[in-house]
Amino acid sequence: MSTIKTFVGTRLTKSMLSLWAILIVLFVITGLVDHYFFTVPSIGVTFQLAVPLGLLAAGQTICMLTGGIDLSIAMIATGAAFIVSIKSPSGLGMALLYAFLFCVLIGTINGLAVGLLGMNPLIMTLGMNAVLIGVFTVGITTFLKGSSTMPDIIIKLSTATIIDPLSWPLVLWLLIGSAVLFLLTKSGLGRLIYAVGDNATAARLAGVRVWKVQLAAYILCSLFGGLAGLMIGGQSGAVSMSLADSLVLPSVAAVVIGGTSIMGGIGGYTGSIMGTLILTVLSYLLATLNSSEAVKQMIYGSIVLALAWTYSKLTEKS
Amino acid sequence: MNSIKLKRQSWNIGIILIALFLGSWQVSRLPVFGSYEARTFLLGILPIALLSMGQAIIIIGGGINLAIGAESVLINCLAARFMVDKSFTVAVALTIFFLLISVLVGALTGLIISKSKIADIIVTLATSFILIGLAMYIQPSPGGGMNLTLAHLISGKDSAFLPPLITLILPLIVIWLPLYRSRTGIAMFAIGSNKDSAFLSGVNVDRTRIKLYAIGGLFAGISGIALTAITLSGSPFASISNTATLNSVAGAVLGGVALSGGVGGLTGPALAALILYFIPTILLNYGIDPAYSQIITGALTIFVVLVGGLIRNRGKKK
Amino acid sequence: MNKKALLKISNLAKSYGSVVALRDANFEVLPGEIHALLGANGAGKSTLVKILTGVISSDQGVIEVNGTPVKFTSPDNARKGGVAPVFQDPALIPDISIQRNLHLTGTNKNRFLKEIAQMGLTVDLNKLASEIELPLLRMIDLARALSHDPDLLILDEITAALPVDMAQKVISIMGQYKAQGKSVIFISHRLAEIEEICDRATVLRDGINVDTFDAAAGSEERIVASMLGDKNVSAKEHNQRSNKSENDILLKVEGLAGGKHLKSVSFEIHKGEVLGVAALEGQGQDLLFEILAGESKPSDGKIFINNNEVHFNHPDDAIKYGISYVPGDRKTALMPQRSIRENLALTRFRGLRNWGKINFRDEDSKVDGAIESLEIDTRAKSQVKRLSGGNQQKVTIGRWVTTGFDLLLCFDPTRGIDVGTKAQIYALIEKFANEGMAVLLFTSELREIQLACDRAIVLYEGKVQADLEYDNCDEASLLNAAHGLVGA
Amino acid sequence: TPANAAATYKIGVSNNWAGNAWREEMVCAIKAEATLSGKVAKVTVLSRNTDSAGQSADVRSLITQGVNAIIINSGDSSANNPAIAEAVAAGIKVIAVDNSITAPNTTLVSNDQVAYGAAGAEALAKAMNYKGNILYMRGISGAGADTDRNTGFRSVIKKYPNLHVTKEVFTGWDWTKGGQLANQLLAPGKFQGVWTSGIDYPVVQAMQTRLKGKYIPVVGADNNKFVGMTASLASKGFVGIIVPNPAIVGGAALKVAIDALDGKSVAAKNLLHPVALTYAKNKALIDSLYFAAQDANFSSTVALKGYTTFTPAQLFRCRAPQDDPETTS
Ligand SMILES: Nc1ncnc2c1ncn2[C@@H]1O[C@H](COP(=O)(O)OP(=O)(O)OP(=O)(O)O)[C@@H](O)[C@H]1O
Ligand SMILES: Nc1ncnc2c1ncn2[C@@H]1O[C@H](COP(=O)(O)OP(=O)(O)OP(=O)(O)O)[C@@H](O)[C@H]1O
Ligand SMILES: [Mg+2]
Ligand SMILES: [Mg+2]
Repeated sequence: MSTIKTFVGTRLTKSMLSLWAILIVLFVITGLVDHYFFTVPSIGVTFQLAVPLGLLAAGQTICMLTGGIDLSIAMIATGAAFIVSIKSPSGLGMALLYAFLFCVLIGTINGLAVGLLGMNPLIMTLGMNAVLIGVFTVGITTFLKGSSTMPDIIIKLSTATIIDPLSWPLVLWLLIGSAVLFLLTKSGLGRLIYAVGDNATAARLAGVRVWKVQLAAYILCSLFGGLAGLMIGGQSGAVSMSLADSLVLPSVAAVVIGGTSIMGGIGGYTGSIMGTLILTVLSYLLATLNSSEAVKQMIYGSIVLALAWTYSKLTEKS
Repeated sequence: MNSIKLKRQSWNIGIILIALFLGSWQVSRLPVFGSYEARTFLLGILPIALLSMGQAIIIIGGGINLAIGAESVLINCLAARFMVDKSFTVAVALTIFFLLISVLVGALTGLIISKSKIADIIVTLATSFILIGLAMYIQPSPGGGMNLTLAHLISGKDSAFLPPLITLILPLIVIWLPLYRSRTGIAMFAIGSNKDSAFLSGVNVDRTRIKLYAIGGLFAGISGIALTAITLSGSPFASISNTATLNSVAGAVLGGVALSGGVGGLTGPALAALILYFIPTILLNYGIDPAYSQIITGALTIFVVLVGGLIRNRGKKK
Repeated sequence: MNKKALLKISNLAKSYGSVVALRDANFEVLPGEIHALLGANGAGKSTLVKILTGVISSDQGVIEVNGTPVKFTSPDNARKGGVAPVFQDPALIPDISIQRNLHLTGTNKNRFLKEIAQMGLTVDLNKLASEIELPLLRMIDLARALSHDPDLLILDEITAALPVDMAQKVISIMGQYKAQGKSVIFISHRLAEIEEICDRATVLRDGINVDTFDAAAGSEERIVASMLGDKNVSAKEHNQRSNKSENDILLKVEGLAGGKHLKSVSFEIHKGEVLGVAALEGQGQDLLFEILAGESKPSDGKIFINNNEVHFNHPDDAIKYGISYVPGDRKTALMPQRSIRENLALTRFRGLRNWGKINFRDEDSKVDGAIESLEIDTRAKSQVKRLSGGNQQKVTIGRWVTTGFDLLLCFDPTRGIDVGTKAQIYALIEKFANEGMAVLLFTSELREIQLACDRAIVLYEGKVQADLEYDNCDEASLLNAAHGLVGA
Repeated sequence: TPANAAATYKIGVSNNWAGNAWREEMVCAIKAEATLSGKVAKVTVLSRNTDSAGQSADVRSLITQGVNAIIINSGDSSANNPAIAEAVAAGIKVIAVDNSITAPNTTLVSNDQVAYGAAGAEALAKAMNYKGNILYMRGISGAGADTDRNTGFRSVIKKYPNLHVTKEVFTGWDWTKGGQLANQLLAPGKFQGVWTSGIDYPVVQAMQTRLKGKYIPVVGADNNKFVGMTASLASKGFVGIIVPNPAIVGGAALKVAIDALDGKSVAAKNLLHPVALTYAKNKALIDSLYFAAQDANFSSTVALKGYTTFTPAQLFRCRAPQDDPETTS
């Protein structure tokens, strides 16, 4: 179908191939360094651990396609986990409802500020992040006191395998991933997300209420963030202030490595999925290396930079 | 003519008024206010003020440096590691050498951004990992020191508040003023304002960007040296660099630097650091959980950018 | 040709990736001559200017100034070598003052002020460039170039953004400049200007100089012929439709005011009518279009559609009433990185109701229909930014073909478009009118009014100065009214 | 208004890490003990997430407020030294709590971290029958306590040739990160024991899914949930090794501060000596350490002999002397 061709396009296919190549190379290197990595359960676990990053990247992809960015996503994730943790005694359903209401609330504030008030997304979400850190730091000794573990069901759902290497989180990712791909390539909102990121004035002149699109993008991003937060909480069994801290920068990096422009209007979730897998294998590789934390940091930074650079050169030429 | 200048200064005047208000509030809470207390203020704001100034230069040039905190931490660790137990002359020589390194690190960052054509945010996110890794490698655990004479020259001793004041103001006079007047200075505003026009006006965009990142790096370096003089120690922690980077962005933005580039100066960011310092201090002294200060700082940053944006947009309406 | 050439260009070539902008350009500029550089959009004129002034470097070729080969490495460098350009895109930095802009290019302030004064203009050097309106900004750009006392002045479409009076000023400045024995390369799509002032003209086509000749009056045909090559289609004669006056009134505007310039504008458009709008620069015509498109709000006045008063808060409201808007700057209407299809189909998703699954079958047929009826060249369809200017303009109009409309607001749709494409666009407008839709058309080239419109209004000092029937829409009458010389 | 007319001392507290249950409890212990001492008029707590420059500023801020003693939990062993030297010069007693500092003329009150590392390692070695692979989960690279614990841990492990540290990771003392690492690294047969720097219960939780309920010994601290798991999972073959790291060491620091202010001589180093507990040997003690109503990461040690006098209820109330007098009973 011509639509699919429009979206995949020769440009994307070429770069997608290079992403695959990078992933496979990293995969093989990791397997060579740590033989255990090539076992089926280990691959299953690696995929599982990629899911929270993949969810964060989904939200980040949507935001970045509109030309925005959400740096409050870590505290949104943390907040959702805190809320589920504190509310779970009154039933999981209620707890989830509260958590997602919280996500929608923050997403709405971010979205309205960016969309209606014209706030710079970087500052808006950084500011929001600071506000949320403050709120939860106060909360941890007051209204959130005692929220430090996750309900068992969530722990199961974020860790349980069905048959190796297939696990519940992976199934969830497959479902959500397909939904995001559908949204971006086959829905009207998807078209508008690209349109707003590429040229918001053009979109408005074409009759699009740009702020509604941005609002939708930030709410979706928040929801994905919250979901990721629950999954991180479930996978670690513990909730803490810095729950998703270490995933914010990777969530941006995964999207960029996957070919979505930080200026918006071009890219897609397929690339972000590849970026997520690459970064996950990379951090596994670094975790297996018996080098100091210092060296690991340097390697991580260098590789992310090299990947982004290679990718931008690859796409520039074609 | 005067009214135009006044309009452009109104931001700084506002900042000064707020800082004065908060300052007198804080002073009124103290049992005594003398030169010791003045020095306490100055030491509290010195590193972050310098960092905000460095960030401001880069933002005015249309970029952003999310590795500026890491640059400062790196120089802090280098200085603390190699200056401990050194004579005054050697320490001065080393200071100059390390400042050169900070210039080099900045220039290299600018070079990578220019050559790779990757967004600044992404490049500097990646380099922040590399630089922190380097800092951890150089100074694996907190410690080290600095020649005391030099430290006192930079940060004063007991009630000597002049040295830190000079450390704060000297870079403004020696680096910023000449820069602002020079062709490079205009070029800096030019590339931040409109890269294409700047190019057509004969500005070498890449070279100017590299210079800006180098000068931004220099400010980060001075901030790192000041930190060493204040703490007589090097602290290789990523959390420190992240907080410092976020504060530097907040400082620059509160100081009237437009994130879109091309607008702003360095006096504003220096003064804004004062505000960022007073808010938590005042709250702490009232026995209010200082986490609230994070909420206030975040909200204030959002608010200021919002108002600034509205004012600027109104000015631009035909 | 016994005079020694001031500038000689031989075998110049430049490619952007797979796009060949310049293939093999050769020509000479003599001392004391005004040399027109002509060509369809994308012929490579601006590319040539940029190479000449050291903004970009050529892939091959030689540039000689006064017989010695030169290679300028930057516009600065070129200015020092006696070549000063005014580029097609404004080159003043928006966020810094004019004074600092001058400093940036090493321009002498007093000299600059002298040039500005000679133009009969005044400039506050402390103002930011962004605080100054475009026409004045272009004149500042020109004065800055003149301040460097160049032997060769290069003006790339400087008149495109200028009102008639200012364009005239530029032409007289060129005349004076020539009188001093200096030379000018003048680029413009307004053929009348070429005939008025230029000595010789060189026509570029597909990056090759295809013709050079004396630009005397009446050389228009030769220019058009060589610009278009075998694409040559003579501009079609306008067929005046007869029955429009009996048609119902579609849109009526009463006492519309807004901004600095619009005071009280009233007029009406009938169904099936093309109403031209003529005005000098800065008469509020852009705001008028924006108000009718729902993009700006009027401070006073009423808008009626089919005799019902309407209020627009957002372009969407106007679209709901069947009003579509093609803005003057096509960059504001296009999503450069998206495909032709997505650009054409954009308006289909404006309501929340259409946020769901896309009906691809329906979209295919609408989009293909628009591409066909507008004859859009789809070779580079995956990203609109790779299309040529004319094709981009067609996409901005084509968007409304896919959705349908009652009234099309076209603001200077042919600005910077070559003759062939212009003819296509006017044919399209005529077709719309024949199908019963109305078109409100502003054009900065007055003689186009009679090519495309059934009737015209002229704006002056915030009011409709004249409402002219087709027969009275000749350039002279329009110009008189535009200067306020004829009472309404 | 102080509850007691004899109460004259003003105590300042500088804590560089907030939003952390352990540190909160530490601060509460200081407040509760100060209230009970009857000698303290006011406790000023400057507790926030901050870097060394920020903490130095806090210390100076306490100096300008005229406190008599400063209890500092320092984020950096030496970075606050200049500020601390100014405090000492102003005649203020400086007591470092939990994290040691290198500034001269100061007093340390802390767990013996070298002993902490060694005690857990010794008990773990025994539980592993002195052979097998250890997953070694440390705290923050470069932090003083982490370095000391590593010294203790290594000194024990190197005695046993058949024990191997096959994986060494840093949890950053973050519960979530610790849990994630455990989830990623634990696999059947890969390790025979885990040493954690107090990030314990998420590791046990990960075993339930990753090792399908086959438990291997884990060294943890006196965190409430870990204590509970040690007791409840003992019947399923889980060997939990508890090495207490009491948060109420803050109460001890307060006591030492008052002694110093009273002119009594105090030792430069006041160390608690942690002992490893297992359910097999210390069943009653471990059962008494579990507080069902408290948080998962509540530090369960609620009394330190010779140092603290508060009851658990007084600790939980977390009142400073200047707070509502009627509740200080
Ligand atoms: N930076 C660029 N990258 C890629 N292609 C370019 C670039 N600049 C120009 N081109 C292409 O080079 C060709 C010549 O462009 P140029 O701007 O010189 O045309 P022009 O004759 O000035 O047209 P116009 O009358 O529209 O100004 C066009 O096909 C254009 O699309
Ligand atoms: N960067 C590009 N990549 C692919 N195709 C391109 C690119 N730039 C231009 N083209 C194609 O080459 C053709 C010629 O482009 P050019 O800009 O020279 O058009 P033109 O003849 O000037 O047309 P117009 O009069 O409409 O401006 C266009 O149809 C365009 O689709
Ligand atoms: Mg073209
Ligand atoms: Mg051109």
